[in-house]
Order: sequence, then C-alpha cells, then structure tokens
Amino acid sequence: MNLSFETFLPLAPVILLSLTAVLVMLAVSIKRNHCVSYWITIAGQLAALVSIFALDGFAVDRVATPVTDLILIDGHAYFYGALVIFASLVCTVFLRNFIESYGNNKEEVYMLLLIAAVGGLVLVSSSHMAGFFIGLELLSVPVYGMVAYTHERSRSLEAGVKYLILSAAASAFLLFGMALVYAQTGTMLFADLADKLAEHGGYLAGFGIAMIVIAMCFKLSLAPFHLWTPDVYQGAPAPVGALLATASKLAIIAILIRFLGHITSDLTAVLQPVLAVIAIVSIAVGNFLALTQTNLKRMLAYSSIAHMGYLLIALIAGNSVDVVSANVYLLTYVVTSLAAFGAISALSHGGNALDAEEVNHYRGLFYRSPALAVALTLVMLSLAGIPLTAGFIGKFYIFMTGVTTSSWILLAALIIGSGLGLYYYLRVMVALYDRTGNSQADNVPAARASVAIVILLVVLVLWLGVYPQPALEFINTLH
Amino acid sequence: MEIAFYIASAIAIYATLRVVTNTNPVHALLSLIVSLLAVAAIFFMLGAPFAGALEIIVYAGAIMVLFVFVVMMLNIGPAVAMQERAWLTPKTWVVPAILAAVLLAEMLYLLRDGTWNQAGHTLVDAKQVGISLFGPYLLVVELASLLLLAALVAAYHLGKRDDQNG
Amino acid sequence: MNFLYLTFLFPAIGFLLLATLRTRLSENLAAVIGVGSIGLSALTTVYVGIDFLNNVEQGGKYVQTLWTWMHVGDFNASFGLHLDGLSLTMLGVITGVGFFIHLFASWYMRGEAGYERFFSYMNLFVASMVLLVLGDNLGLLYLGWEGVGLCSYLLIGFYYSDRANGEAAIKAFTVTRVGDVFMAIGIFIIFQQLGTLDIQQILVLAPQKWSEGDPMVVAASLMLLGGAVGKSAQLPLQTWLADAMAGPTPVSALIHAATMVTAGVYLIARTHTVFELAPDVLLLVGVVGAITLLIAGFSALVQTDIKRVLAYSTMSQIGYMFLALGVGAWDAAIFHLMTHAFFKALLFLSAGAVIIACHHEQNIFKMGGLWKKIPFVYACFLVGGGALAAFPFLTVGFFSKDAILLQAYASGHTNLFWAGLVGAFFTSIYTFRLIFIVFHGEEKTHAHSIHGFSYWLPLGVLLVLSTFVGSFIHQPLEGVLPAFTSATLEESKHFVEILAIATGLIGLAFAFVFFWGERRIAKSISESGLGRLLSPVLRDGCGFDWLYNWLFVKPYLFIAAINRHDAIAKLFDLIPSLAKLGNSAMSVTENGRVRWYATSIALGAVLVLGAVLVLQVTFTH
Amino acid sequence: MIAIPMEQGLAVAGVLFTLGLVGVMVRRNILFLLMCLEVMMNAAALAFIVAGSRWGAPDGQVMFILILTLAAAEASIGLAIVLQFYRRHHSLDIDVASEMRG
Repeated sequence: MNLSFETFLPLAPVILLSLTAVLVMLAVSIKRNHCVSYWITIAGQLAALVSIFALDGFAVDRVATPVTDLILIDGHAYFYGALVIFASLVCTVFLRNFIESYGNNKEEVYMLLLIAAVGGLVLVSSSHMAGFFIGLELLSVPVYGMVAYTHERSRSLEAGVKYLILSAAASAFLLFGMALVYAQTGTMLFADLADKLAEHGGYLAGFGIAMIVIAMCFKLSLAPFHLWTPDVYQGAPAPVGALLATASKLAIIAILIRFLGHITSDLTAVLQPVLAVIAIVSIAVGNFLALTQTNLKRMLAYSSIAHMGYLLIALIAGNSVDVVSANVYLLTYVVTSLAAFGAISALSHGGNALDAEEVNHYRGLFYRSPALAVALTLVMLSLAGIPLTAGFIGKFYIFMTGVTTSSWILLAALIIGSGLGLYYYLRVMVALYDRTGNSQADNVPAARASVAIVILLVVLVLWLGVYPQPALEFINTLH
Repeated sequence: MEIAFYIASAIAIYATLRVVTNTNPVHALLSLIVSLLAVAAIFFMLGAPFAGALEIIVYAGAIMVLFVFVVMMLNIGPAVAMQERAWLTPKTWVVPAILAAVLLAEMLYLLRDGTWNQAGHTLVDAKQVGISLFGPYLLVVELASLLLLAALVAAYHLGKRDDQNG
Repeated sequence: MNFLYLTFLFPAIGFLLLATLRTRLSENLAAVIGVGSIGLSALTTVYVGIDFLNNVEQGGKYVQTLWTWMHVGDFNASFGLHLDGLSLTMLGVITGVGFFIHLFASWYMRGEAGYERFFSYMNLFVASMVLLVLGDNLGLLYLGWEGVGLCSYLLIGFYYSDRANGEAAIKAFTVTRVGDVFMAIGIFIIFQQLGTLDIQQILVLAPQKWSEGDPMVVAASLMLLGGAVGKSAQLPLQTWLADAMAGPTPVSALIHAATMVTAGVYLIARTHTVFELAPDVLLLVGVVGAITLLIAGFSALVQTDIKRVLAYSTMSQIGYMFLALGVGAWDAAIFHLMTHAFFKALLFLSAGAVIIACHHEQNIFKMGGLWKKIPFVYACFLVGGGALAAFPFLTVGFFSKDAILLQAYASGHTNLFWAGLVGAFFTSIYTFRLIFIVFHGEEKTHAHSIHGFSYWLPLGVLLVLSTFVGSFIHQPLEGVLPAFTSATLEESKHFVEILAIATGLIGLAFAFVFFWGERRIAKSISESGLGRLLSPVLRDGCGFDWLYNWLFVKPYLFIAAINRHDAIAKLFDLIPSLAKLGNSAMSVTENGRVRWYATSIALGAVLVLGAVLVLQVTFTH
Repeated sequence: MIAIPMEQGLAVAGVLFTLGLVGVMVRRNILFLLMCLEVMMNAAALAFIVAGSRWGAPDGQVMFILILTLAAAEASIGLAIVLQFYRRHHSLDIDVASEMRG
C-alpha cells in the first residue's frame, strides 16, 4: 500500500479538525482561557469548511476519490461533510454564550465538539464497516460527555446516563449486525457487499443488516427506538441539543443512504415494508406526543421523531433511495432545527439550573426581543412546512417522491402528520405574541452573537423557501 | 478436541448468567472476568491468539480493574446486595426474559438453517494483524486514538467533584 | 424593461417599511414612504412603457422570469412577469392614477388615527394589483386577486371602531369570496384540462384542446365569469360595492372605482380565447353587464349619499365594460376601463374634497350651493360628471362610451345596444341630479374653502385627463386582443353617435327639469304612491339585499339555529379527541425509566428482526 | 486450533448478547448496567473473531481491537458518570434518574 501526501489530501477537513482539537488541548494545558479556545475552535472549523470548498470547488464532474479502503470522498461526502461542519460551527457559537456563565471548566466542551465533528466527517465519507463504526462512535462518545457536561444540573446528568446506556446498547446491536454480515460475506467493504451477498447465500447477512438498521433507527430516534429522545434533548444543554438534532442526524442519514445503496435489491425488498411501518409509526408517535407538550425542547424532540419519519419516506418509497429528496429535506431540516435550538440557546445560560425551555419562557417574547420572536415564528412555520419557508420545499420533495412512487399510505401519514404538526407549532407561535401571560424569563437578555446567527439562519430558511432553485440545482449535481 | 470449545462456551455462558443475576457487585465482576477469560480461550482455539491475549490483558485486566476500582471507591456494603435482591423479583424478569428468548430463538433459527461453515482453520497471528492495522486500517487506528482522547476528556470533566476547580 | 419588477417591488417595500416601523414614523415620513413608493413605481412604469413601445413590435410582449421557485421532475413552478399592451395599459392606470390618489390621500387623511396603517394597506394594495396584472400565470394572478381582496377588506373596515363599517367590510369580503371560489374552480378546471397555468400557453392550448362550445370550456369560462362578477360587482354579486363606501374616500377612488373592481374586466380580456370558445358564456357576459348597468342606473337615481351615487355609477360603468366584452368589443372595453379610471377617480376625489369642505357630511340633501365656495372642485365635478354622462366631444367618457355603443350596435346585439342607450339616459340624469343638488340651489351648510398642493395637483391632472385630452392616449392593444370586425361599422357610425348625443342631452334636460331649483316635480313624484313604493326599493339597490337576505342569510341562520349543537362539528371533534387519546396513550410510554426504554428497544428489535426473517424466508421460497 | 462450525461460535455469541440485553432490561444498578453493556460488546467481539476465523482474515481481529477501544472509552465515561451520580443521589438506582418524562 502506497500512502503519500496526495492520498490524504482529500482528508484535509478531517485532519484540520483533529489538529484543532489537539490545539485546543494544548492551549488549555498552557493556560485556560475561554476566549482563546473558542476562537481556535471557530478558526479550525472555518478552515475545514474552506478546505471542503477548495477541494470540491463546486465541481460539476466530481470524481469519487477513495482514501484507503475506508473512506470514499465523493459529492455525497462533500455535501454532508460541509453540512456537518456548518452545523458544528453554528453550535460552537451557541455554546460560547451558554458556557460563559458555567462555573466549571469551559474549554473541554470545544474539544468534544471538534472530535464529534471529526466523527461526523468520517461517518459521511466511510465506505467500509470499520469506518462506519469508528465514525459513529467518534460522533457518539464525545456527545455522551457533552450531554452530561453541565453535570451540576441533575437533569443533564440523567440525560447523560440515559444516552450512554441506550446508545451503547444500540452500538452493540450495530456491531453484532456487522459481525453477522461479515460472517456471511467475508467483506466489510460496502462496494463488495452486493456481489458477495449474491455469491454467499443465507439469511445471516440479512439479519445482520437488519440489526445495523435497528441501531441506525435508534440513533435517528425512529419509533419504537425513540423513547430516549425527549429526555436527552431536554436534559442536554441547548447547544448540545442542537448538535444532536442536526450534525448527528445528518451524518447518520448520510451513511444510511450510502449503506442502503449497496445492498441487493432482494434485501431492499425485505427491508422496505419494515421501514415503511417504522416511518408511519414514527410520524404518528412523534406528532401525538408533541401535541400537549409545553416544554419546547421536548416538543422539538418529538417533532424530530416525526421529521425523521417523513425523511424515511424518501429512503424507502420506490425501488431505490431517492437521494435528492433526502438531501433537500435534510438541508432544510438542519437549517431550521439549528435556528430553533439557537433561539433556545440564546436565552439559556449554563450557570442557571434550567434552560429557557418551557413555552412560558417565550410568552410575549415579541415585546421583549422582537427580532428573536419573529425569527422563531418563521422557524415554527418552516417546521410546519408552510409555503415560502424552507420546510415546505423539503416536505414538497418528500411528497413528490411519494406521488411518483405511488406510496399512498406513506403519503397519507405525511399529510395527517403535517396537519397534527400545525397545531403544536402554532401554539408556540401564539405564545410568542401573547401579551397577557406572565413571563418567567423577563430578566434573561438574549445573547447577541447567538441571535445574530439565528437571524442569519432564518434568512437562509426564507431564502431556501422563496428561491430554492440554486440549492436544488446544486444538490442535483451531487449524484 | 472440539469438546474444549464447548466447555469454554459453557463456562462463558454460565459465568455471564452469573453476572446478570448476581446481587453482589464484586462477585459479579469476578464472574465477568471468568467469562472474559473463557471467551479469550475461544479466541485462542479459533486461531486468533493476538485477540485472545488482548482480551485477557486489556479487557479482563484493565477495563475490569477499572470497574473494581470504582466499586471500591463507592465502598458499597452488604446493604446493596440486599437491595439488589429486593429488586430482582420474578416480575421484573418475565418480560425481558421472554423478549430475549424470542430474540435468541430468532437467532438460533437463523443459524440452524443452512450449511455449516468451518471456522478456526487458519491461524491469523499478531504479525498479520499488525500488517493489517498499519496498512489498510491505518486511518482507523488514528481515529481510535481520537476516540480515546474524547473519552479521556469527557471522563476527566465528568468525574470531577463540584468543589474542585481548575 | 429590465426594471419591470421594480413596479411591484417599490410598493412592496413601502408596505414592509410602513408595516414594520408603524407608529415610529411621523405622519410626514409615512406620507413620503407611502406616496413616494407609488411615485417611484409610476416613474418605472413610464420608463418601462416608453422602452416597451419603442422596442417591442406591435402586439409583442416582454416576459421577465423573476425566479424559478422549484423545478421537480415535470413540475415547474416559475414566476414571471408578462408585459404586453393590455398589462401595460392596466399598469399605467394602476400606478399613474394610483399615485395621484395616494398624493390626494396624503392630504385627505391628515390627522386621522392610523395614518401609516392606511398607507401600508394602500401600498400593499398597489403591489397586489401590479402582481395581478403582470403575473404570467393564473396562480400569480390569483395571488394578486386575493391580495387586493384582502386590502379591500382591510380598507373598507378602516374605521373599524364603528360596527357598521366592520359589517360592510365583512359583507364585501364574503360576497367577493363567493366569486373567488368559482374562479378557483375555473382555474382548477383549466389546469386539469390543459396541464398548465401559464396564461400565454393557455391561450395557445385552449383552441387545440377544446372545440367551440365544449362543455369543459363552457364550465371553465362560466367559473371565471363567476370570479369576475364577484370582483367587479356585477349581477348577481353586486351588492357589496355600495356598502364598501364605508372606507375612506381615496380608497373608494382607488380600489372601488379605478382599479380593483375592473379586475374582472381584465380577467376576461386576459383569457379572451377561452371565452371566445364559449360564445354563449361570452354573450352572458354582455347580458350581465347590460342588466347591471340598468339596475345600478335606476338605483343611482334615488341615492342620497354622495358616495353611494358614485358607487352605483361605478357598477353601471363596469356594466358597460362587460357589455363591450360580451359583444367582442375588447379594446373598447379596455378603453372605457381606462377613461373610467380617470373620471371616476376624479369624481371620487372631488367628492372627498366636498365631504371635507362640508365637515364630513355625505348626504347630498344637506349640501347645496357649493359652487361659490369651492369653484375648483365644482369644475372637477362638472368635467368628471360630464365624462360620466358622456357629454359630447369635450369629455373622454364620450369617446369610450360611444365606441362601446357603436360596436354593440354593429355587432348585431341590438338588445344590448338599446339597454346601453337607456343606461346612458339614466346616467345623464343621475349625474346632473347630483351636480345640481350638491352645487346649486340654496346653501345649507357652512362649507369652508380648501387649499393644498397635494389637493389640487391630483385633481388638476385627473381633470385634464377626463377631458377630450384623455382620449389621445393610445392603448397598445393591437395584436393583444382580437380586433372588432363588422361590416356595418362605418355606416352605423353616425346613427349611433347622434342617438348617443341626443340621449345624453335629453337626460341632461330631464335632470334640469326635475332637480334644478325647487325640484317640485321630483318631490311630487317621490311623494306619489308609486314613488313611495319604488324609491326605498331602488335606494337599497333594487332589493337585492332584501332578496339575498331571504334567500341565503335567513335560511342559513335557520339551519344554523337547528344545528345549534353542531352535529357536524361533533364529527370533527372526533379528530382532536382521537389525537388526545393517541397523545395520552403515547405519553404513558415516556415514563423516564431507562429499563423500560431498553425494553422497548428489545421489543422493537424482536419485531423488526422477526419480520425481516419471515420476509426473507418467504421471498426466497 | 480447533475447527468448529462458525454457526456454533455465532450461537455462543448470540447467547451472550441476549444475556447482556436481559441484564440491561432488568438491572437497576448502574454499575450492573455497565457490566451488562460490556457483556454485549464482548459478544459482538466474539462474533467478529468467529467470523474472521471463518475467512482466515485479520479483519475480524482488527474489529475486535476497535471494539476494545470503544469498550474502554464507554467504561471510563460510564464510570465517571457513576461516580458523579453516586455523589449526587447517594444511590446507584437508575430509576432515581427519571425526573424527566411525559
């Protein structure tokens, strides 16, 4: 095997992020300074983002570049990689204000965040079970630490315990599944999977792939593997919730799309009805649970369950994965979710016992912080999928996938779920403009940097909703 | 000589059963170590001596010792064993046991169906594993170091007492 | 022409500024933004118009694709502006007349509460109206259509503290909504049949897809007509317009006289190919126009509110436009649309000035002898009224109405022609009745004189446009709308012209006899038995309100009373209760216990793996 | 070196895996939960070694080493949380941590 500089060039974003993590560690060991660590983190991620664009250059004719057997850098990897770094960059900004008032060590969280971002990057570009596994764990293990980071809050600790135990159990499922696939096929390369599956008959690999899918469903919080989601979202610091809801979900969808693209059509036919049921149950469960929820974080958690259900439609309707629909949907979902969690982050402080998570905190927000309230309104509209917001475009794509593949039952679930969703999103919006209610959070000033980023994201939401064509065309060139 | 494999398997399963059902943390840990050693024996039999050695050194050695340390730090007395016994009522066992039994049945059905494939026919020694690790799997090794770094940082932060600073 | 989009953008920005800054703006600043945005829009229109006329050949068009919203598979949602002679004419009327009305309003509304609210609605209205006429597809047109409806509703109810105004707004909204539903159905039919909403494509595809009189094209055009009569206050959906006068007078001038109410005419002209494929429906358009113009003319005769007189005259003038459309006199209809916008805006603004001068008095019988106090307004009223009554040669209204009557006659629909002539007669009577009562006779109120640049400039400009000068404005409609052809056009020209002039003058004479001075004859008629019977009916718009009240409102309330406990809602209540049931069932699962969570994962795993196993086995066997 | 059918090795791994899973579902003591997770990981590792030995390739053992890394990482974070948890609640009962629900 010949390893040279050129071999590793496509890995520049990964290397840059890893280096940044080490740099932060060195900076901390010399002298603890929140500001320095923060800016190193920001600079590192910006450099990684720039390197992705420099490497990709919005190329029209992308060539898939393998780096050893483990990693395959192609348009898919670039797209999701850029999104992962973008999400973690935004989370960094949210974290700064949040962690500033936290009494304990502040700087470690940035290291954990950077390592999680590395994990995300590896995950989206892996083409081998080993890369898949190590990427997933790199993405999960730091997040255990981040969820429980504010362990002085008992809820944060509780969320950490829950996430650690259940996620580790899911990892065990993933590993066992991989072992079964390997046992039957003798390969862990995605590219060889289909051939070897056809060559070596038996049910072992199918069973193993199902176990892998179960682990993925857990991470994507799809029913019935979703129960952990609200507790973890609620207990985790708001910026970490943002990371969980976006970067983590993104990377896992990316690898799932790639993985499912390599299995035989026989197995796809087996998995499809199962996943269809999961999608429908997720949509129902997520929306039902969100209906009466008064805690914004939990509501977002439930809504993310439903959203992942919608997304699954793109993966299973028809004979092959509708990658374009999934990409469009994820893009819109990530931007919107980041803004939603950003609004919560902007009003939350690590030093307080709780985040600004009850809907009551937001009652009459419009009269205290009009910009944030308007932004949050638009975010809710986008989550509900109202036209001229990003959410509509995403949902429309899913809808088109359903129509073109005649998946009427899935479509019905999508429509009914969206109808239910409107109810609880609107309720939050009403609270924002409610002058009568007493507010519990009059004295919490919104963090300026976070608000600025939220507004930027909302502009993006509107732009994607009003003029999505450039983004859509870009996504169409990816595959 | 296949009998050795079955014996080791039986020991592993029995020891694991003891881990799951035991009420005393230290006893459970010891059972777990026994189970790990039995599994290590299976590794050796299947021609994976390097993995077997690591299983003993790292798993049974390092990780389990970590557990033992924590058990000692917490200084858990006999009250815990009493408590555990009270928790482990048949009622709590029924549903999980049925679920696990069904899962196991599914797995065993899967394994029964089909032809036997021989395992343990080739010795894969440390050298081959090493070449593999630092050849095609080089990236994974590097990334594993990041994983450990993350765990280190997280454990350092989470394990800190509230009254400690810096 | 590249700046075409600015005609929409300026009012839209004006609206956003006014709506977001709200009370933070001073009155002057609000006026500058509100009027300035329309002014810029009008300047852009002038620039674009000159560019268009110089660079695009006759009957040509300019299409500006603003953006492609989405392009998924066969689905292509792109937004574009379409400029041709017809939309340029409309655009000129909207921004030009709109600008002067805004300017006037900045004077008229001064000191009123909600000054900036008023201008924000007005700007939104202009933006929507521009969208309506420039949109290149029916979807965009419908968006503008609903936008102007919304603004109309908001502005009729502008003085919302008075309950009657709110009710008038709701009435306008409800009645036009009936029309809008028809229109939406019409659009659906067209899309279902032709597979496109692009107007130009529809015009091309319609004759290919449908033969003349095809049931589908009849249905589509009928539905579009339903939308048009709702918006343009024609029979049978005309009842809302008179009540809509509850809004501020500039609103009546802009929305309920010059622009929005003519949107129905525009819609029919825009989709003329569809209507030509359904000749019966096209004739119906003319009949609707004829009946409306007669009924509205009768009603106008007995109104006592200065604005209601003008409202009924508006209905009747739009009736003429419909009549023109019905006989195929497309360009005559659009010509009348434009001239009507000039003189009716002039009349409404003058009426506004009169109302201000008389301290917000609107009853004409409490005015009188005003010509000495406000001579300039009197002059405006004379010219505007003359144009309305088609006073020969001097006024613009004569040329446009004469064209309609001539083409109606030449087309062979003589019934429609005679109806138009009778209407012209009544128009002349009620117009001069209004002028005689308001400006002559004894002085009943102490009117004060009025001044101000933003008061006389709009009136002055519209005054000039309402004289014969306005008829020199060329409308570049050749090639956009089918030309009117008739063998008898030339020979009947003098006959019709003489008849029309005579009718107008006889009407004037009648008005003089009845309403000049003591008005004895008029009083004796109204006090006679027939007069007592008829005049209340006529005053309430020929009893349509009464009829609809009995036909729709009362039965509806009756059914509503029977269904007080709302059996249907019970059915729908099932949905929330089902949702609640689902919610409480699911909430039980979120009990916060990790062991249960792990169990659910195991349960899920057992089910998924079992299903996969079974499916695998069945698929391979 | 003992040649056995791979399926039997996998069966042993399966049994260990389900035993671990039962433990996760049943036990309330966090310490035991962590041990049961180790059991599950170990079962997966065994499955990999068995599979690797069927193909006579080192990939199974490489995966085993990765699993070992993960097990160590998870154990260290888990035990840190156990310490923190015990300090806060003076108990290792996982059901104490069910403040969030609904």
